[in-house]
Order: sequence, then structure tokens, then C-alpha cells
Amino acid sequence: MWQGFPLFPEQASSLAARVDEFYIFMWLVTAFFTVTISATMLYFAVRYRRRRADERPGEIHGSLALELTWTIIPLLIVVVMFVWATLLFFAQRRTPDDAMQVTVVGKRWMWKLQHMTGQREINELHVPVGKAVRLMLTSEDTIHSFYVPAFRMKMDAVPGRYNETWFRATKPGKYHIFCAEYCGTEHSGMIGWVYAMEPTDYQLWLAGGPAPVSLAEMGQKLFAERNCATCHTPQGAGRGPVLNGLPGSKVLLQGGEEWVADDTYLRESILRPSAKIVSGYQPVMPTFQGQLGEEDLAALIAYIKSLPAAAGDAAGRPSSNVPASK
Amino acid sequence: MPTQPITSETMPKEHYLNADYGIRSWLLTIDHKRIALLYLLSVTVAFALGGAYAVLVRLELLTPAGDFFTAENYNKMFTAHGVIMVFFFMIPAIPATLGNFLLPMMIGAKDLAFPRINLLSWYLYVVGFLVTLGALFVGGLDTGWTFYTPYSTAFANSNVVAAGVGIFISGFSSILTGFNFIVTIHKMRAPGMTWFRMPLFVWAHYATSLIQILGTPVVAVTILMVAAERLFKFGFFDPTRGGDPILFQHLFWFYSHPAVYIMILPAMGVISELVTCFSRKRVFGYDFIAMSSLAIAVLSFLVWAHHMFVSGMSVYAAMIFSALSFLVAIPSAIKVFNWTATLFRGSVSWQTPMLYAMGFIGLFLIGGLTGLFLASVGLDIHVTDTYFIVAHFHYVMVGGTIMAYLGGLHFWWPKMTGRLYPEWWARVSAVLVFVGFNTTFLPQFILGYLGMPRRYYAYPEEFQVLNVMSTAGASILGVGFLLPIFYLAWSMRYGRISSANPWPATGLEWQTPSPPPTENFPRTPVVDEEAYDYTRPPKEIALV
Amino acid sequence: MAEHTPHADAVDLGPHEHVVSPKLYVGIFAALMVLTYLTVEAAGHDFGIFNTVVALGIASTKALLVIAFFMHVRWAGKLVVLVVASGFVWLGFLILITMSDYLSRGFSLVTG
Amino acid sequence: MSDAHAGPLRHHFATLQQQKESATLGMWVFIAQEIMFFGGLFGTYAIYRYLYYAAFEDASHHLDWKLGAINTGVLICSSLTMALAVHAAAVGKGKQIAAWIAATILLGSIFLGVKVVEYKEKFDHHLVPGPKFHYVPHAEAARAADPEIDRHSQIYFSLYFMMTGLHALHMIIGIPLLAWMGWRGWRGEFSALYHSPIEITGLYWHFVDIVWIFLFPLLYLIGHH
Repeated sequence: MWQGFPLFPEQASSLAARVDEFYIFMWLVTAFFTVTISATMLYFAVRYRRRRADERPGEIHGSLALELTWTIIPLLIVVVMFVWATLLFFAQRRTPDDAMQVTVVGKRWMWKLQHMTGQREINELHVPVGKAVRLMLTSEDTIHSFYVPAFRMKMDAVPGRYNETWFRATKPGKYHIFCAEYCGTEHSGMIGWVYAMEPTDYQLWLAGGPAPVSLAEMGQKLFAERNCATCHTPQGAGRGPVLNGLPGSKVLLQGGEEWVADDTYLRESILRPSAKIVSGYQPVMPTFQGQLGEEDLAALIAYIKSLPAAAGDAAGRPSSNVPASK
Repeated sequence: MPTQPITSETMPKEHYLNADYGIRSWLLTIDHKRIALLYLLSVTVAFALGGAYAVLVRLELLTPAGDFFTAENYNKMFTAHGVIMVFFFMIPAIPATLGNFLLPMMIGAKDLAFPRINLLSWYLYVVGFLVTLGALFVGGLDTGWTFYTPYSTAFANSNVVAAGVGIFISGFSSILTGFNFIVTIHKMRAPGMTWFRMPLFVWAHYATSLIQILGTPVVAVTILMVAAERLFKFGFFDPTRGGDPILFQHLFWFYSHPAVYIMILPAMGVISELVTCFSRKRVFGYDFIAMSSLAIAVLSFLVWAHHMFVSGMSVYAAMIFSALSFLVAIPSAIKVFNWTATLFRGSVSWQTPMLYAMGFIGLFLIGGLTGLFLASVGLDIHVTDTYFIVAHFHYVMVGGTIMAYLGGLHFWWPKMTGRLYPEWWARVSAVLVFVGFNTTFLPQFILGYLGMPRRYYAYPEEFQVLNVMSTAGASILGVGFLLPIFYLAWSMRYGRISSANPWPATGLEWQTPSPPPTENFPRTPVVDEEAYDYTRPPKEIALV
Repeated sequence: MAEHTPHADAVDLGPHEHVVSPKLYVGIFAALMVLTYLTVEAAGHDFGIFNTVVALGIASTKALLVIAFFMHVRWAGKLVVLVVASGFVWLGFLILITMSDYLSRGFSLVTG
Repeated sequence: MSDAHAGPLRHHFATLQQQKESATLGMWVFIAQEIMFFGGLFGTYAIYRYLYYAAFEDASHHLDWKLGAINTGVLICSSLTMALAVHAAAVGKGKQIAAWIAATILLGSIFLGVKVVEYKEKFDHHLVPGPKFHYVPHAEAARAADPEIDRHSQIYFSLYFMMTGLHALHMIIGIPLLAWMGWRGWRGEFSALYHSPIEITGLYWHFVDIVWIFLFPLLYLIGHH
């Protein structure tokens, strides 16, 4: 139980060291001001302690110079803190492009994690060391918060939307996963482990596990089962738009609006096809709301992404669409 | 029991305590001093209850496994601790007891502007307290004092609406207190009492009242929306019905962050009084301290989303809130520097109120500066929702507000009861509180950075050592808080009789007998000199 | 606006109580009814983005008329004006800063 | 409560002037607090209107703007009669106070009557949020513009009922207050020197009118063209 007396959790991610540096800087500033002001206070209290009951100390109203100094100096210190912390924040929130994606779904009192390569894990996440991992978080009921202290990383899983964060493990090992947003009775039971493994061990784990069907293959099976192929043909002769090379490209909608086919667009078009009808097509596609779970959707999207790009090349991927507003 | 202490002082024959007898004279009083004592009693009951729940929570956390209570009960315990302490002790504590008692006297008025509304405010507080206690005892509430949706609206099967109604009613009581103070300070100051001759205690309560008036209604309407969503299936915050849970957090924290300044600003007012009286010197930089109270009141409304940095709000809004949260720390720093400078070349006495004031300055420094950790977004990602946050706000609330409340209670006890408290017992309890408090909450900073999340019923083994230390500290703190209840009650009967101005301190409230007559002053006093003028012996209004 | 300057017929009675003549009240009432008609009329035309601005503009003018004349703030001194203003300014804090979060959610991190 | 015969000056005030100014300032601080109370709802309205504009525009067509306009007129009229009642008190005509107050109460009741009609009509069309909520888009293009129009329109109607409900509740509190003032006026309690209770009730009533002045365009007239 007593492994020495740690003051920091393990530094197991690329950003952990930077967060700890900033943490130490903040403690130094706090210690400096607390000690100096308390010592000054105690020194004055002892040096000028009341010796006679009827002492009448002199009149000191205040001094503008002093007031300005202890307004401007704290202001400067605070600006330094703000700039340093915000740069750190940008690093924490800007996901590298080469990141592998894991979808994290919080469901009351367990974490369901799903790799793009098809592995599904409950309360466990196996990741290779040195590889950036993008987490797409959502929840099926209340708000949860995916928190790995060793990576200094935390992001809420909010129902009804995707939140994105990322980490890059740097040290192999087994690290805690906690739920950090109160979510009911077993809030403290909603914990698990991240296994950061050497790339070779990770490949072994990938292979070693039950012959995992990759997400795309699972998507293909679903695509066939739900006979999507009858309308969505690669050559575009069917009643539905061509899906090859669709992800990331610009789609011309009825009413002349242009929309980028990102994950949210694909997910919405499967669940609520009549939402954005591609120009030149009829709104005949049935809705799959309630029939496909989050995992099935992720599988279908993965499959669509894996389709070889047809004639047109995929346009640049602007980040997202600001809701049209009047 | 000791015999009646023989002192030269004699109690004034006619004062507000013996002006009238009987239950009706207390339950239907419109005298601001009696209403303050009614509040003192009910706020102490709330503190005892909240403290009891805290002890139960600390007991459960002695062991990593959850083996003392069931998970539901633990969740109901920490929720009850939070709700009772925040809404029924911290917010009313200083404004409703010391503020109600002293504000009219400090500005030379006979009473608050609306005495009957003052009594209504106490009744609303008691009704709200009873309704909330009913919700907490019969069935309990397990959403935490923050009521986050969609848990509180769709998944909690505890008394959310009942507790919400109780908090709504007590929120209205807080609004009425603030409303009364604003009008009294504006309209009922004695002749010669200009704004910059008012005691800093009054400035702090003016700033607090602004927040109470402009902040509380927003949480009131948010509670109504949560109740409407639970009862009538409106869909405000439920994602399955189109609502946005993060909008609840915006509306909730729009009030709840200024609410923490409702808790700390009166404490700062008390500390300004204690520091200047016990160093017997005019406060250093009076104007800056007064203005920093107003600055805090205004800036506190612009910083709320530093509670939501990881909720998925936009990156750019997080940056704006982070910058503003850093700004709000500057006025607090100005105050601490000015208090320390006041001691310079003073005549500092180490009586109990000064012990609490010095304790406040030390602990509020740690509390305030750890707030900067949370304003920095990069660090907040790691520490939010962990025990680092629990330690931060307990340093500001217990180390700050409760230390100032106890210091103020001891400082004005002779004025309220005409009796002196036993000095040595008071110093013992002050030291106990200081030691117990630090032992309880310093380990929690480390726990927080190690990653122990908040509101955890069971935790991994490696956190046990620090948790045991924290629980040990909690028991010392508990004793430290119980002592004053005994010796202060004892002093009401057997304490040495106090003169009108035992310290002696400046301020109009000390120029009238202790305990004061019902109408405070025989004649409305005229103020002709600066506040805190210790160069001349204190004046006394001759009782004609 | 049609109504004449209020000072002409203000009668000073009691503790410098400012009594306004009923004629001014009726004038303000007329203005309010005209503005109500205007609101409905304006909503009839599509000004694109400015729909909300126009609607709120007319509503604010009506509110100002009621506050200034019916509620006597016009003669009530700076303190009351400050209280009224602070109410609306805090409302602005709440709405605008919360909107800043929703408006900037779409922007991605483009910086270097 | 207040003993009417102890003369208007309360013991803790120095002058009648101080008492009157305190009462007026107090009422205005109370109104600033009410602004923030309704402000929470207006804030929520602004956010959801930005997020779900199409659904809000379509749902707004389900409200009968003519009834809304009539109600606005009725309430502005009641503001006028209220102002005249306060004026009557200020010039000391006791009997006139009761008359103007009665007119204000009548207009207020008309307003509430129209609201009852509107609520009943929403109830019949299953537009009250909850299990029985069934939304039929006004314009067919609306469902295409916002596929989740059922959920988002339910937000609109939740806000509609919450805001107009709270506003109506404030009027239901106001009417007995007005009746009590009218009765005190009738008994000749108010004079040119002392009439702050009725003035304060007037301020409250005018505030309730201002809330409706903002509610009408924001709820009834979205995309009215």
C-alpha cells in the first residue's frame, strides 16, 4: 500500500511533463507569496506587538506607489501564467493528424471503448506507446468524464454530442481510468485501466485477441445486411448518391447549400436521411433512427471511409460546419 | 460553577434583550438585532448538521473500499453536506448574523430600511431550511449540490424537486437581505457619514448585496426549469428532447460562482475591521480596499465558465473565461497586501479575533493562489473534478469565511451580549481550528494532483494514507468548532460583564452601550471624522 | 414623438413629489400603441439578419417609454437610473457571454 | 401589518422624504432582481433560438399573433390606467384611485382570459410539451429544414409555456395587490403626502407590462412574413 510518498502521478504521456512543469511553477509562486506575506505579517505582529495598553500608533493613510506596485506586479505574473497555460491548453486540444481514433462511449457505470480496427473493450484500453490516440467521447445517459491522471488528460462525455481529445502514451505501463463527473450510484465504480504497450506487444495483442473483424469489415457486413447497396452503387446508377470518396468531400444539397461530408454528416444522414438531401436525389431513404447503435454507426462510417475513392478526389477537410443561422 | 464575576462594569438596565420578553417578542420582532440573533441560532444549527454530514463522509473515506455506508447513502451524505453548508450556512452566515446586527449601528441608523421584510427574510430562510431538510432526511438527494443535468432531471430518483423548492425559498431570503442592505446603506446613513467614512465592513456588505440581488434570481429560474423538466417533461436540458446539458451548467454557474463571492466578501469586511482594531491603526489604503470589494462584485459575474473547461465548451470561450478568472484574483491580492501593510508600525494585540484574522490571511493566501491553478486552463484539465478542487474551495470557505466568521463573532460578542468570552478557551479553539483545518485539507491538494476524483465512494489503495491523514485532521477540526458553542453559551450567563467598548475600537457601534438599546442610539449620531481614527481616545455617546 | 415637454405642466406637491399631468400619460399611451402596431407591421417584412434587431429595437423603445414616463424614472434621479441600467447590463452579461460560447463552438484550432 | 392610523412616518425614518425615497429605491432594486429572474429565461430563449431557428420560426406560426397583439394593447392600456391611478393618489382624489384601479384589474383579467383561451387552444392541438406532444409543421418545408423539428419545437413550446406562465403568475400576484391598494385608496388612506404603497404597486405592474412588451415580438412574431 505504501509505495513511497508520491507527489505526482506517473508521467506517461507526451504532455504530462509540460503540465507538471507548469504545476511546479505555480506552487513556487504560491509558496513564495504565502511565505513572504505570512512572514511579514508575523514579523510586524511581533515587532509592533502591543506593549502598553494606551499606545497610540502614528497615522499612516496609505501610499499610491505601494498600491500600484502590488497591483501591477500581480497583473504581470498573472499574464505570464495565462499565456503559459493557454499555450499548454492549445497543445492539449489540437489533435495531431496521424492519430489513431478510439470511440469512447460512457454508459452508466462502464466505459465502452471501440478501436477503428474493430476491437471492443469494456473499461480497458490497449494503446501502442508513441502513437497519438484521438478519443471521440460521447455518453448514452448522463454526463461522464474520461480521466487518465497519468496522461494528465480529462474530457467530459456529454450525451447528444461528440467531444474530442487526444493523448500520446510515452511509457509502457498500466494506468488508471476514472470517471470524473458525478453520474450516480456507481460513479466511483466506473473505473478501468489503460495498457500502454510497446508497438510490438500491441501488434501481438491485436493479433492475439479473438480474430477481430475490422470495423470496416463489420461495416461492410451491415451495409450488405441492410441492403444499402441496392441504392448506393459505386457507379452511381442507383437511387442513392455514390458513397465512394464521399467522406471529406463537399456535397451540393437541395436548396443550393454546400455541406462537408464529415463524420457528423454521415452519421446524421444514416439516422435521419431527410435531414440533408443531396441535390438531384429523392428523399426516399428510410430512417435508421433507433435501429443502429453507436457501434454500428461507427462501423458503417468506417466502411464508407474505406471505400476506394471513385473518379472525383476527396476535397480538403475543413474542420466542421457552423450551423446555418438566420 | 464560578460565582458572579466581580467587575467594575455593570450591565445597562434597559437594552434590546430585556426590552421585551416571551416567545412573541422574539418570533414577531422587527428589531434588526433580535433578527440577527434568530439567524445566529438557525445558522449554527445548519453548521452543526452540515458538519455532522462532513464527519460521516470523512469516516467513509477512511478505507479504500466502500464499507461504512452503501453507495446511495454516501452520495446522499456528500450532497447533504454540500447543500446544507452552501445554501444554509455559508451564504447567510456573516451577512444575516453580523451584517444584520451591525450594519444599521455602523452607519448610525435606528434599524434597516424595511424591518418587517427583514423578519420575512428569516421566516423564508427557516421555511426553506425545513423543506430542504425534509427532502434530505425523507428519501435524500443524491445529485450533489450542483444538480448537474441530465442526471438531476432524468436519472436521479431522489427528492430533486423538493430540495429545489427549499433552496428556491431560501434563495429568496438571501435576495431580501441584500435588498434591505442596499436601500439602508444608500438612504439611512447618519449625517456626516459619507460613503468614504463608512466602515469597510459596510462596503463589503454593499458589494455582497449587489451579487445577491443580481445573481440569485438566475439560479432560482434554473431550479424552476429543472423542476419543470422533471414534473412536466419540458425538454430544456435533456439531450433526448433537444435540450443542451451544458446550458444548465452555464445558467447554474452564472449564479454559483458569484455565490462564492457572497461567501467571501463579508468575511473580508470582517477581517478589515479586525486587523485595523487589533493593530490600533487606520487601515492601510482604505479607498483601495473599498473599491476592490466593488471590483470583485462586478468581475465575479464574468468568470463562471472556469468550472466548465472540460465540459466541451468552445476553446476560444475557455480562453476568455481563463483571462477574466485571472483578473478577478487581483482585487483579492490588493486586499491581502493592504491588511498586511496595516500592521506596520501598529500596536498589535494577539487577542482571539486577531488570531482568527491572521489565520484568515495565511489560509486565504493559499486558497486564493490555488484558485490561479484552476484559472489556468492547461492545468485545470488535469485537476478539475479532483480533490485539488475540494481542497481549494475548502481553503477559501473554511480557512477564509469560517475563520472570519468566528473572529467576527468573538470581536462583536461583547456588543451582542454585553459579556466577555473566556480569552484562553477561545485561543485554544482558534489554534485547534487552524491545526485541524490544515491537517484535513493540505493532504487533499496532493490527493487531487495524484488524480483522486471528487465524490468517490471507494478509491484505489494508493490514496488511503492521505485520506486517513485528512480524516484525522477532520476530527481535530470538529473539536475546534465545537468548543466555541460551549464557552460562548457559557459566557452569556457567566462571562465577565463587558464595558461599552472593551477593545477599544472605533466605529459607531462601539459608541453605544453593550448590549445596545432597541433604538441603537439615544440621538442619531453625527459623524465628523475619518473611519478608524485611532489617534484619539474613542468617543462615547453619553446615555442621557 | 408627439408629446410636448413634460416640464410645462408638472405640479410640485408634497415632499417634492413629481406629479405628471394625465395628458402626458395619454400621449405616451398613444405612442406605445403606435409602436405596437409598428412591431406587427415590421415583423411582416423580412429584413434578413436585421429581423431580430428591429423587433428588439422597437420593444426596447416601448420599454424605455414605460420606464421613463409611466415609472417616473425620468424624474427619479441618477441612483434609480443606475439601478435600472445595472439590471439590463447584467442581463447583457448573461446572454452575450453565454452566446459567445455557442457562437465560437464551430471554430476549430487554426493557430500554428 | 402596518397600523394605518399611526400616521404615515415609520419610527426608524427621520423624514417622510427619506421613507418615500427608500420605498421607491427598494422597489427598483426588486425590479432589477426580477429583470435577472426573467433574464435567465430570455437567455435560454436566445440560445435555443440561435441553435434551432428553423423550428422556432415554424412553431411561432402556431401562435395566434392577433390574440398576442390584442393582449399587448390590453396590457398597455392597463399600464395607462395604473399610471392614472397613481396620479389620482398623488393629487389626493381618493375615490378616483379606486375607479382607475378597478379598470386596471379589469384589463388584467381580460389579459388572463385571453391567455386561458390561448392555452386551451394549445392544449387541444397537443402542443403542450410532454407525452401527448404531437407537432404538425406549419410549413411543409420546415420538416426538411430541421429534421428534428418535433424535439426542437417542443423546446419552443416549453419556453413559451414557461415564460408566459411565469408572466401570468406575476399578474395573478399583482391583481390582489391592486385590489388591496384600491380598497385602501377608497378608504382615503392615500394623500398627496403619503401614497408610496400604490406607487410601488404601480411600478410592479408597469414592470409586468414591460416583460410582455418583450415577450410578444420574441414569441409570436418570429418570421411573421
